[in-house]
Amino acid sequence: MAKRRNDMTIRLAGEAGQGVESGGAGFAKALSHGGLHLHAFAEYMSRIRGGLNFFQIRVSDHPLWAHTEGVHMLLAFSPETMSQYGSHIVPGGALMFDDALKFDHDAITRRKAQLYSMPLTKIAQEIGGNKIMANTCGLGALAGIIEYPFEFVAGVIKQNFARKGDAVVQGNLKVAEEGYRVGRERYAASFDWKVSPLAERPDRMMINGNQALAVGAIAAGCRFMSGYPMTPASSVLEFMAAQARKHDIVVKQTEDEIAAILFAIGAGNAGARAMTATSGGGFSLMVEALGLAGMAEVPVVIVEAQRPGPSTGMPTKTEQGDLLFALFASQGEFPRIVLAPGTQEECFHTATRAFNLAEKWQCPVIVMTDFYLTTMMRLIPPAEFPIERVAIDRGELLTPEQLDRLAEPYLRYRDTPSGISPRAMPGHPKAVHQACSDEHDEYGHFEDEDSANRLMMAGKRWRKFHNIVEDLRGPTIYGPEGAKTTLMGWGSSYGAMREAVDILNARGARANLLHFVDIWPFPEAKATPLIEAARELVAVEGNQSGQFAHLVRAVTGRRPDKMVLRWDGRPLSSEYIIQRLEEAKVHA
Amino acid sequence: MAKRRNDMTIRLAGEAGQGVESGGAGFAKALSHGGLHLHAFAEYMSRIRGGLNFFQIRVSDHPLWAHTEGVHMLLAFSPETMSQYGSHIVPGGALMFDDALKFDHDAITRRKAQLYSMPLTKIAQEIGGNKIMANTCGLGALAGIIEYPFEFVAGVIKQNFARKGDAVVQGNLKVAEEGYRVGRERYAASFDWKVSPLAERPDRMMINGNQALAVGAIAAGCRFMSGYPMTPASSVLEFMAAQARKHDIVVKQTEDEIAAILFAIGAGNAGARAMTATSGGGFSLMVEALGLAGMAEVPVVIVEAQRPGPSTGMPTKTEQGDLLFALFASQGEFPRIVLAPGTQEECFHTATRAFNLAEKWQCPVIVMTDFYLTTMMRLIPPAEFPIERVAIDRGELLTPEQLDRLAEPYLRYRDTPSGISPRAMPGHPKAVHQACSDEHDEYGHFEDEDSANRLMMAGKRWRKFHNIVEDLRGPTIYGPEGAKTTLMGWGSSYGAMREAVDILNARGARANLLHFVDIWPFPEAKATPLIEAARELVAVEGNQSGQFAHLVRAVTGRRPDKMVLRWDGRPLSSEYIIQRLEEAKVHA
Amino acid sequence: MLDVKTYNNPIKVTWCPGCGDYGILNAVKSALAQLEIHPHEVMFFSGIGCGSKLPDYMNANSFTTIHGRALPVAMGTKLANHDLHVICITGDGDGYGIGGNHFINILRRNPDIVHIAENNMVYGLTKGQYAPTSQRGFVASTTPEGSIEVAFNPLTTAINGGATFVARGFSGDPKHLTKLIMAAIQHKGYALVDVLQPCVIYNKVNTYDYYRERVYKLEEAGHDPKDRDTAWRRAHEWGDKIPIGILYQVTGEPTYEDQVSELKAGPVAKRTLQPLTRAQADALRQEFF
Amino acid sequence: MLDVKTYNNPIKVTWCPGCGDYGILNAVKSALAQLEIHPHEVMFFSGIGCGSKLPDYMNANSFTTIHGRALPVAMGTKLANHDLHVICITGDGDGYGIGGNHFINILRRNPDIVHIAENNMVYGLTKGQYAPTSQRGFVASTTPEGSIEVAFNPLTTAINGGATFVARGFSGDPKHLTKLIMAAIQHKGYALVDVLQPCVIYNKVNTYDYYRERVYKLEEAGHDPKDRDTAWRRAHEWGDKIPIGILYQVTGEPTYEDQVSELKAGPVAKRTLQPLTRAQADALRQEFF
Ligand SMILES: Cc1ncc(C[n+]2csc(CCOP(=O)(O)OP(=O)(O)O)c2C)c(N)n1
Ligand SMILES: Cc1ncc(C[n+]2csc(CCOP(=O)(O)OP(=O)(O)O)c2C)c(N)n1
Ligand code: SF4
Ligand code: SF4
Ligand SMILES: [Mg+2]
Ligand SMILES: [Mg+2]
Repeated sequence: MAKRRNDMTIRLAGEAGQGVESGGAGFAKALSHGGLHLHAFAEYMSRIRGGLNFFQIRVSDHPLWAHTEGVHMLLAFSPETMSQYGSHIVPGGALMFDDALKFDHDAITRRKAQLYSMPLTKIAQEIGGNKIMANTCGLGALAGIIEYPFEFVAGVIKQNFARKGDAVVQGNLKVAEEGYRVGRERYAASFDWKVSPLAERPDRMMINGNQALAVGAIAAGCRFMSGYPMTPASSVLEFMAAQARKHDIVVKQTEDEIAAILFAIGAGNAGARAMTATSGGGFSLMVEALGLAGMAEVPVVIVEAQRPGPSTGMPTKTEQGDLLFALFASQGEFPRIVLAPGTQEECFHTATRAFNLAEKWQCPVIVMTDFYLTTMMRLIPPAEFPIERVAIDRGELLTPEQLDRLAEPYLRYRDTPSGISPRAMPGHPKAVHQACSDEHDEYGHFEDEDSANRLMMAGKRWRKFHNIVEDLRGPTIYGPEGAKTTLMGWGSSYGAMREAVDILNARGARANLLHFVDIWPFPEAKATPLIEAARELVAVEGNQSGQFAHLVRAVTGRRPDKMVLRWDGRPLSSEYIIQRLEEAKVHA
Repeated sequence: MAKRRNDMTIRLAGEAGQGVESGGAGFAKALSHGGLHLHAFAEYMSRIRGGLNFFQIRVSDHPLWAHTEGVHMLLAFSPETMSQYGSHIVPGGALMFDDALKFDHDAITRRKAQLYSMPLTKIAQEIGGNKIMANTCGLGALAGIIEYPFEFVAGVIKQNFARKGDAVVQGNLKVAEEGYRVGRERYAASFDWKVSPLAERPDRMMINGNQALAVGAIAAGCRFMSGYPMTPASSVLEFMAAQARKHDIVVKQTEDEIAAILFAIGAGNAGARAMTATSGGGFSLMVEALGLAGMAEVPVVIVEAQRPGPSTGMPTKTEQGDLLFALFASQGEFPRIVLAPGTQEECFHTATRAFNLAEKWQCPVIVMTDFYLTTMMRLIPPAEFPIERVAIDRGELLTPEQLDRLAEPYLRYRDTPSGISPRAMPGHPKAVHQACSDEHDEYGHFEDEDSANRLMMAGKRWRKFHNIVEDLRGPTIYGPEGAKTTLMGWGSSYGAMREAVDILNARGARANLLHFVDIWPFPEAKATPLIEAARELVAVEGNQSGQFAHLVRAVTGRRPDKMVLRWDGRPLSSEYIIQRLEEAKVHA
Repeated sequence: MLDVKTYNNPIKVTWCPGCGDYGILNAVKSALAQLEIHPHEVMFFSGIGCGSKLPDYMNANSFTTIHGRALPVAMGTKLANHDLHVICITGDGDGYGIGGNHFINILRRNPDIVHIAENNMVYGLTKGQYAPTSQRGFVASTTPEGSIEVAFNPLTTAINGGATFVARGFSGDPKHLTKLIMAAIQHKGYALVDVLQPCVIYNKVNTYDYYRERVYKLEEAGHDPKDRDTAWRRAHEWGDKIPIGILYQVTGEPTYEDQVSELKAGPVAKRTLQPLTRAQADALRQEFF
Repeated sequence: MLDVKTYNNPIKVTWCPGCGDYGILNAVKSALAQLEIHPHEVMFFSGIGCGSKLPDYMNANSFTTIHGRALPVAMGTKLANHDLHVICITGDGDGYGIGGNHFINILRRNPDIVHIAENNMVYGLTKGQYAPTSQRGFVASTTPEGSIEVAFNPLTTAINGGATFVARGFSGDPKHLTKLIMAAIQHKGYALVDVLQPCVIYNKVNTYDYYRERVYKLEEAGHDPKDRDTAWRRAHEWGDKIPIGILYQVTGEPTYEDQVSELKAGPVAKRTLQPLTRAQADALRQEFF
């Protein structure tokens, strides 16, 4: 079989604490330095040590949008990885393992995977003097087998171990080199997938969804973040905490999620761009305060990183199961904006838009992500993150100078045609600022009786809701017009849908996709014609009931012809979509 | 103008603390003793003293289902009532007031209402020796003017003041009598509306929605209620507390609503029928625990008494604004049941059904009411509350005897065709009981990794959700088949819709209605044909966006042709519906 | 001193005649006037309840939040703009009951925030249910046989939890209360003023007379507010003698804001927002190479 | 004494090697065995966190609830069926942080519930953020410059709030811990056992060694657990010497369940459900005539 170049998936797998993630990240860096495109994602368990984790790298010479399900090389750090992941190895692929580990070899070979036994610990011990370097050895061997030049591995080792001193660097280098040599010698010939550096090797950023969101928030001038740890949202808070000093952002871990959103609302009302991030369980606790932000018209950005529910559910798995919850959470009716980016680039831009929209419309903005999107990484050109050129639009926030010139008494909730009331930061002598969770008059005083006042204030909020939609975008279209099949999805499924569309079109089965980032208020005018034009409409969602499909039908009346749903905690992939498409019966 | 008999609305209005409600209730009792049918409701402010409150009684010789907007007699205890409520008096109607109060008479007479000035305080002082009896005097005068026999007023005075001693009874009797005499003498001739006792005077219960719900809960064997005060739900907790001793119900006011629902979940899981009651704000705080009940499969009944939102909103007004919130609250997807009774009778039966459904399907059941339904009263034959004959169905709750005979190890989450896992109360030696908020295996142990287990457990819950619908009811139909116009509503709007249908049909404008108590899972099979058959479908809802209409469209595809919505904090009424129907444009 | 009328607004007060909240409103206004704090320099935060309506009756910045949640919203504002004087007004159900977790956490943080609790030992606005501060045995609509819980003691809890200023006032003695509120505002750090506030409608136990017979002033009793153990023991006194005044005060502890490095250059809410510089942007991107 | 294996189940424990939670699990099993409480007679409640997985590793009734909410679910169960022994297992973030309000309220109620808190002074399961019990200055992912809050002291808080039994154990001394847990189970009323539980991954300050050098046993130091003031002062001790053992215990206080009239006739969960009698139904309807 001819060698296949620059198109493979490598998975490192082992127990938590065995260095699966750091090893994987190091190898990914080595590949990236060779100009290759990467997609990486990890799966881990809700425990700190032991169990079963993996880090998976897909490598290619063209941009990648999603992972694929088949694995070409599985580098196994523990025996359990074999029973769990052996079946993921494609025919002809290989399992590499330390010969010190005991495996059920038969099970593997039965699946037509090759078995690459390597003396990793032995080399680490003998050459490096420390068996801790077995991982390094494995990565060296990996490079050897796929014939990826050693210099890139060496470069990363130098970079990563630099602060541990020269001895450590040299030790690891030697171990990696020996691993490289042995791996190549023994198995390079029998292994069909190869990776070689490209001629062009531009710098690209290796970034996941949470990081991209946080970078977007910082770029947008976020000045305040409060949160409470919850997988998979915690790393937003942690990244912001790490960056806080540099960008003068107040970052606060609070006693719970109720306090987290309320701190942010307090800061937002005071004039600081403010956000919080959580997952579904924490969002559940934020629901009452969400309505407060709606009623008091406070700009605040809430990141809702979904994971499979209900309740505690599957903390380290993925799902898109909270959409309808986010749309309707909290008592009563009030303007809110719900956005669901699908890629790292969109995470960045959605974060900056979220702050602008929140301040312009003076309402809560919910950014929905999920475990997969928040943790998966892609290599992306830095130009996609134009941090220094983001537009900052604070809407009708009155400047001190405007306030100085104020002629009439300041009305926090002035009734206006747009529904937007010019906003003063509290603290200016001309504008005493009263905000209120009770129904109120234009000033902000309690007025929870009068029918006419109610109609005015509810009408004002309603107008905002209807006007917001003009600032929102219709779906992204990818693929040929007038396709036979149109995949329709939202949020993190973008990559899998896009790759599925490419595959289908390559097979001649004309397909395209509609991907929604801007979900609520539903961009009806922009979306409906596209939805109606779809010949076979397929809803693709990471949940059990087809929540977005529900929304689309409620608004447009159109029912998808098929549904491709996934709710086993695993991310959608192009393979999954195509397989289900083929199986799918017409949705009853 | 000819006198109109037994068809009028009386409103008592004044400040909180002026005895509006007690006076009104007393007068209602006097009318009820004459065999008349009544509907009564109150409007009050979110304050304890002062402000503007009213208590309104509609009286008739046939059963009543709702209030009407026009007032025939306004008994005013404070000047403000005049400016606020004067416009509610129908032409020819009257405003009665104590001549000691100052009114803007012109404004009233301009509206063609009559002004009945009465020396209430003076009579109270002179005849009764205490001006506190002015209210009694006013009620006497009222009876005199509508020529309702004095004996019924006297009867209630004797009953109500009995425990204050004979002197108080006699004083009030004399004052009422003098009021009666003067009122009749001065104004009976000019007032067109009269009330006389009917021949049949069966005992009827004067009961509001919260009371009917609580009675239903007690009848159903509710053994545990926890709650946190919130208008308009508090009186459920208070009624249960008052009844606790008699029926051995543990009633607990907790530190907040989070604890309230969690106490109930703990009790429900332990085997006691358990409930909690709150309004939207408190329900917001219960959202996380709702998902726990869904995941752990714990039966619990949650009463959600709506009031206008968002946020604190209008605490003592009414709205149906929390429907979609209740349907989708909490992260992830799990079975829940949402029911929305429309009358006191339905409150009673819905409460008993709620407990049965919760135990049968082992899931949370949400009963949605609203301020109007919870506080409005009707006179209802006791046979409508067959407390001693309710069916109690605990579903697959294993008895100790069944458990004694258990052969296999007990599996709390056994996978079954129905999705229901036979339930053991914790405490039996054969059935160690483990419940879990994390995804779990059949035993109840954490299993938040395995894909196959996830599909089994999510599938089991999903089957429950789909099977529940067989126990749910389609809409009530009222009015002629094949009507030109079909009103469609849910919950508390039943009465107003029903009376609107009667009026429309009386006018020859063939109308009927579809009223939903059982909302979720949406009883698609039973409802869709009826919805599709409607010629002109009109959604009638007490909210701004048409939430039930959204749901109906999402499920059936049918969009209502018109919407009659109300969101000014006031209840729907037949007049409002008919007026809007005439104005309503086709819903865009 | 400013004119007290500076803080008046045209809103009609809706409290019952005789309610203890009137005395608190007057004391708050008087304290601000004496300290010459202008309406725009101060911001009030309250929850929901009778007492929480207080900010609505004042001409000053305010945010009436949701039931039980004044403290975290106030914290967010203080951390965004520490130039504002921040005063929280909570009921007892509101601030100590449903808001209990925020209460015990603000104690540990010592922000420069004043917290005035209108402690009527009952739920007023919802018509008379028992509260966490209700005395054991208190009969109310949800406790027809009397409460069977130990009453929540906000003062011992505050002292225990790390508060740097803990006082109790009585709304029947507004002059004394005014002084306490002034001291609380002047204290650098979290300052709790728990106020014995008769609810003339729903609390027939803890009335004006009840308190008038029992309260005594700590400053007249030679109490040393610097000693935590003494203060804690004193804060348990309830019954024939009820202390009012400053129970505990420790000065010199850093406030929360003082310790946040990001606030050294001034309130974050006041920074002009502009895109990062090229250098900053590059540094941020650099994290991902 | 029962065989400790009675409480074993086949579930694989997922704690890190060396985690302090192992010692607690063993102590719990051993205490139950010595007290001859069978798996079906006891019910465990936990929240979410590393420590909260404990009930999953035992053969006994349990309810793993949501993060921070074990106590109120346990209360509901206890009030529905007080025949069950109820034991709550919480983490420090779980039980004292997000669950803080339930904690201060259970103290006032004195149900016959045992509360074992696995206090590792860090958030374990979410990978090492600071916790309310973290020492001031604790550096973690969300506090890169160190925590600037006063650490939450569960023991003083419990004593202050009305707890009738307050103890501290150390998971590095499982024998001593077993005795404390037995005493807690035998105590009639709410009993807190706060356990110093090293998290070997995320807390590099409060390690086994840290504690071994510092802990001393109260019973060996002549401590009198009956005196609340002494106990409260002692509970502040932290630093060179850290007390373990029973800090405070008062007996004879009625439990919450004892005071609920409706429970006099036995657990409500065990009553057979049947429709009300005609007489009862009539009496209920009578309320509305
Ligand atoms: C989440 C939530 N639960 C309940 C309520 C209803 N509620 C309004 S005020 C109040 C309690 C009032 O008592 P307190 O805080 O002591 O204030 P007071 O009225 O006595 O001044 C309650 C329970 C609410 N508004 N929000
Ligand atoms: C409402 C909610 N917020 C956050 C989380 C995420 N979470 C899980 S465990 C945990 C904290 C763990 O710390 P601790 O309670 O101290 O237990 P430990 O893991 O240290 O034993 C958090 C924040 C959650 N599950 N639910
Ligand atoms: S009910 Fe009580 S607290 Fe509320 S306003 Fe009236 S007296 Fe004051
Ligand atoms: S992270 Fe810490 S607390 Fe959690 S299992 Fe590991 S050692 Fe124990
Ligand atoms: Mg109160
Ligand atoms: Mg911990």
